[in-house]
Amino acid sequence: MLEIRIHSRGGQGGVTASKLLAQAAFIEGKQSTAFPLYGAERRGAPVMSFTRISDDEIKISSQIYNPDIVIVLDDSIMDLVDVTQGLKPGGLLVVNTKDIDKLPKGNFNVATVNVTDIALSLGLVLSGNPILNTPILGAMAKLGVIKLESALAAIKETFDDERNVQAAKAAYEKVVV
Amino acid sequence: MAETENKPGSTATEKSDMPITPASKPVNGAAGKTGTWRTFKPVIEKESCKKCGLCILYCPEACIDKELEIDYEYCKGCGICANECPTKSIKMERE
Amino acid sequence: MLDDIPEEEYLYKGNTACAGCTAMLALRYILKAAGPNSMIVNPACCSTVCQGPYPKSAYGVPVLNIAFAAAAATADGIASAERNKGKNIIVFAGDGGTVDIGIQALSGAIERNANILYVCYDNEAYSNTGMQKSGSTPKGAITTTTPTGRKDSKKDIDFIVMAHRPVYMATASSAYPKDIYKKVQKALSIEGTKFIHIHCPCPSGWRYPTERSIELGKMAVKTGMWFLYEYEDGKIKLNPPTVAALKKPAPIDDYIKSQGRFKGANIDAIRSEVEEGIARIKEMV
Amino acid sequence: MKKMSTGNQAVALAVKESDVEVVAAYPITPQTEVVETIASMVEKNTMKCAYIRVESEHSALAACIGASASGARAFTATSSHGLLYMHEMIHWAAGARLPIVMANINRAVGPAWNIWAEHTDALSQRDTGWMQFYAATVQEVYDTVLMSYKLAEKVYLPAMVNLDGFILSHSIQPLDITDTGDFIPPIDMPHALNTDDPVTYGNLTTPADYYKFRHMIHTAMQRADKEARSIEKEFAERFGRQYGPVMEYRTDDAEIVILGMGTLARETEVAVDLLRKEGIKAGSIRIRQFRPFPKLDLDGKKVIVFDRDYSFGAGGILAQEIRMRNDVPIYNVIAGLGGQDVSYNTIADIVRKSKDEGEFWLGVD
Repeated sequence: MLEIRIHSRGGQGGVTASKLLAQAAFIEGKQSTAFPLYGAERRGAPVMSFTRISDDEIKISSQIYNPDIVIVLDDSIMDLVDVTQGLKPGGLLVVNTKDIDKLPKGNFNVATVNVTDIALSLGLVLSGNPILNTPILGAMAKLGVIKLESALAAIKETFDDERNVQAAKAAYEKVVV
Repeated sequence: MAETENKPGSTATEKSDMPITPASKPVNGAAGKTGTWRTFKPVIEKESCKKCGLCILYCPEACIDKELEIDYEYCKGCGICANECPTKSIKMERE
Repeated sequence: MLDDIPEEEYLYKGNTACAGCTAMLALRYILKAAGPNSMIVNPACCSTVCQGPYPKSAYGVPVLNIAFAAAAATADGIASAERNKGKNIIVFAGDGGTVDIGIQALSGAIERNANILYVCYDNEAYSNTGMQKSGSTPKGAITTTTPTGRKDSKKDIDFIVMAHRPVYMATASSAYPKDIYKKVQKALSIEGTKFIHIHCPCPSGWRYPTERSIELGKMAVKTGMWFLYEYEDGKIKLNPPTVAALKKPAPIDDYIKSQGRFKGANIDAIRSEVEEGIARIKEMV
Repeated sequence: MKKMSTGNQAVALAVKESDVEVVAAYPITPQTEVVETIASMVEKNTMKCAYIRVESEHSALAACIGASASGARAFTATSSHGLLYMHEMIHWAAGARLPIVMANINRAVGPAWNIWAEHTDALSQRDTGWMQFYAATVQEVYDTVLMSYKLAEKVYLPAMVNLDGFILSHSIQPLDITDTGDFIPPIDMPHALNTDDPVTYGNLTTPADYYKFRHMIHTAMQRADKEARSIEKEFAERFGRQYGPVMEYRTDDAEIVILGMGTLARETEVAVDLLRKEGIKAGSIRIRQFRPFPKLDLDGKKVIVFDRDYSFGAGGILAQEIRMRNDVPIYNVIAGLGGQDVSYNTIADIVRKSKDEGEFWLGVD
């Protein structure tokens, strides 16, 4: 089973990203589930959401304490939260950042992608927030978590705006490992 | 069971002649013969009566019919008819 | 003899109501106007008992008894079902169930313009439970929970209802049964939430002899203690007895002195309350 | 058709599939997505029903009672305080023998304000005459709503379908949106309001008769237990998904059985696998049907009951229910209150350290 934990701020689309990942895996015929750790948070507060992907039935609905992958949609969260806590040795940390020097180091791999720039360049903005969930899906496809076509299919099923697909494709190309 | 099935609210599966929830049929005398509640009974003097119908109109029990016959089985003896009669043709008599 | 009012009775004889009960008189004419294609929703109130106990009922149309606060919403539920389109769904509720505990559901139903007729028969107290003060109890009246007479003023449910801008609203009195009949007929011809508020003198609670029920109902109108009017298209139209009463209101003294519930009451205080009420309704017209 | 769905959306889709005529509901976290999804389907004309946007939960169930009393299929959904605000009407619906189905998204009760999962809300309605089911997957939520309508309309008792707030209501999982065809027959209510037969319902009923009606609710509940089994059997034959009053896992040779309800009890199966690898003969029983309460065979086994609820001055509610019918010592674990996260690792650890009898509060003891 692959366990993914996403750190974001309320309004950035972390919860939707977790669901899009699960949906893409579902399209590939896998078992998947996704859920947010809801607080009574409003926009801007740190939020965690989780995705589990497996070939077998998933019976677990508790939070993910030892993720295989951690996604950070907002690098400023790293000042508040130890995002790599519990990350499995040899796991993967994916961060939306333009400041590669800021990244934590440890027994895990790191990938970066600036999905904020991708969203802004395409004008993908909702209520003042750049939309990060659809481009990050493209990045996850590049990193082999899901296939690009299933990522794009999940996005198309969820959103009408074609720019979301463009954003995912752009992020697919721009991931730095 | 046919009778059971016809009962409002009853079901064949209940195997009972009772409905499954209190279901009551409309009848005169839901509270029994309410005429027994009376201390005084209204009596219409047909001679002076102008047949204006106000007693019929105001009877809360609908106990006076269009022939001005009073249903003493159910009349509770409130006396509204006597009080409202413009020709004072209804007298309240001690039972 | 009753003009064009049908002879059919849907209120059966021998019900459990007290002798001289004007709520049953009002219901008699509501049902005559509504006819057999009607259903009654009945929250806790005198009418709950008046039906008589299981397995008998004095009511000749289908009745759904429901909890105290729930009448308007329950009626909306019936009216909303596709299968009940074209049927008259009528709430028959007392003042406590309307003015106090049921006001939230009533407010919601009017806001949604639920296709129901809500009738509040108002005997100005919780009469069913032995005469406790309700929001509708007039100033000065003795009830078991205001044993020295009510000190504050009653809640004006009519103005509250009108603030919702219902499609039709009317006040009525059990002393004017033909007026009730007409208003119910008119209300049922209109789609949406209709509200009729009927003043119903209560011999047991107000402590007056049973035969005076109609007389006292008329006195309330003639003194300006109760108004008869209709509200439609955002306007109040006073009915003739109230037009006459507002020109020259009858003194309240007889009305007050006829009732045991006002024993020892300050008539001047009640009089100024009535005068204020008259001034308010005049402003609205 | 298979798609990813939240627990809440599954409720709404099952209500649509059940051809509900009247929905009356009031929004409350975490149930809101149920009413939003229904509202959206109604306004887009993909679902045909009257949708009453009531001003309170008391009115929500009152409106359902009105609709159901006139023979219409009715639905509402709520949670926590909303359920408690309905309490009076919850009794009324059962006493009036109305086959209303309600989804309750289990949530803790204040104070303090807490929007997360707990079962105390629904369990405090256990004595009302409603059937109660607790689902553990999105698919089970959907299937249980469908089966509940068929069952409720067979025995004329209302049914409450429970799902854990957020943990299940907001999780997305694969859902087979099954076209159930004629699985739920048209509603047949002999005690429906009918202008051709002017009957008064629920009028004053004296001590001479009242208890008879209560007894009929009792016998209907007993019948519901049998009917539920035959409905589950038909459902499995037609749609391939099998349910029962309890869902057992590796209990055949188990020396320890772990009981619970909802998502926690499903996660327990993962804990059971862990314990088995260590040589501990554990098994789990997930109580799916809480009312009518199922018969359990626990003799000779060590019994551990997880309660996501509590009755102050008494103990875990599920443990009490089991204790009442089974003469066995129980180790009662109070875990998951107000959304406290309980993982399979935690469950396994509690089982490893468990005593034969007693009470244990996770995070406190």
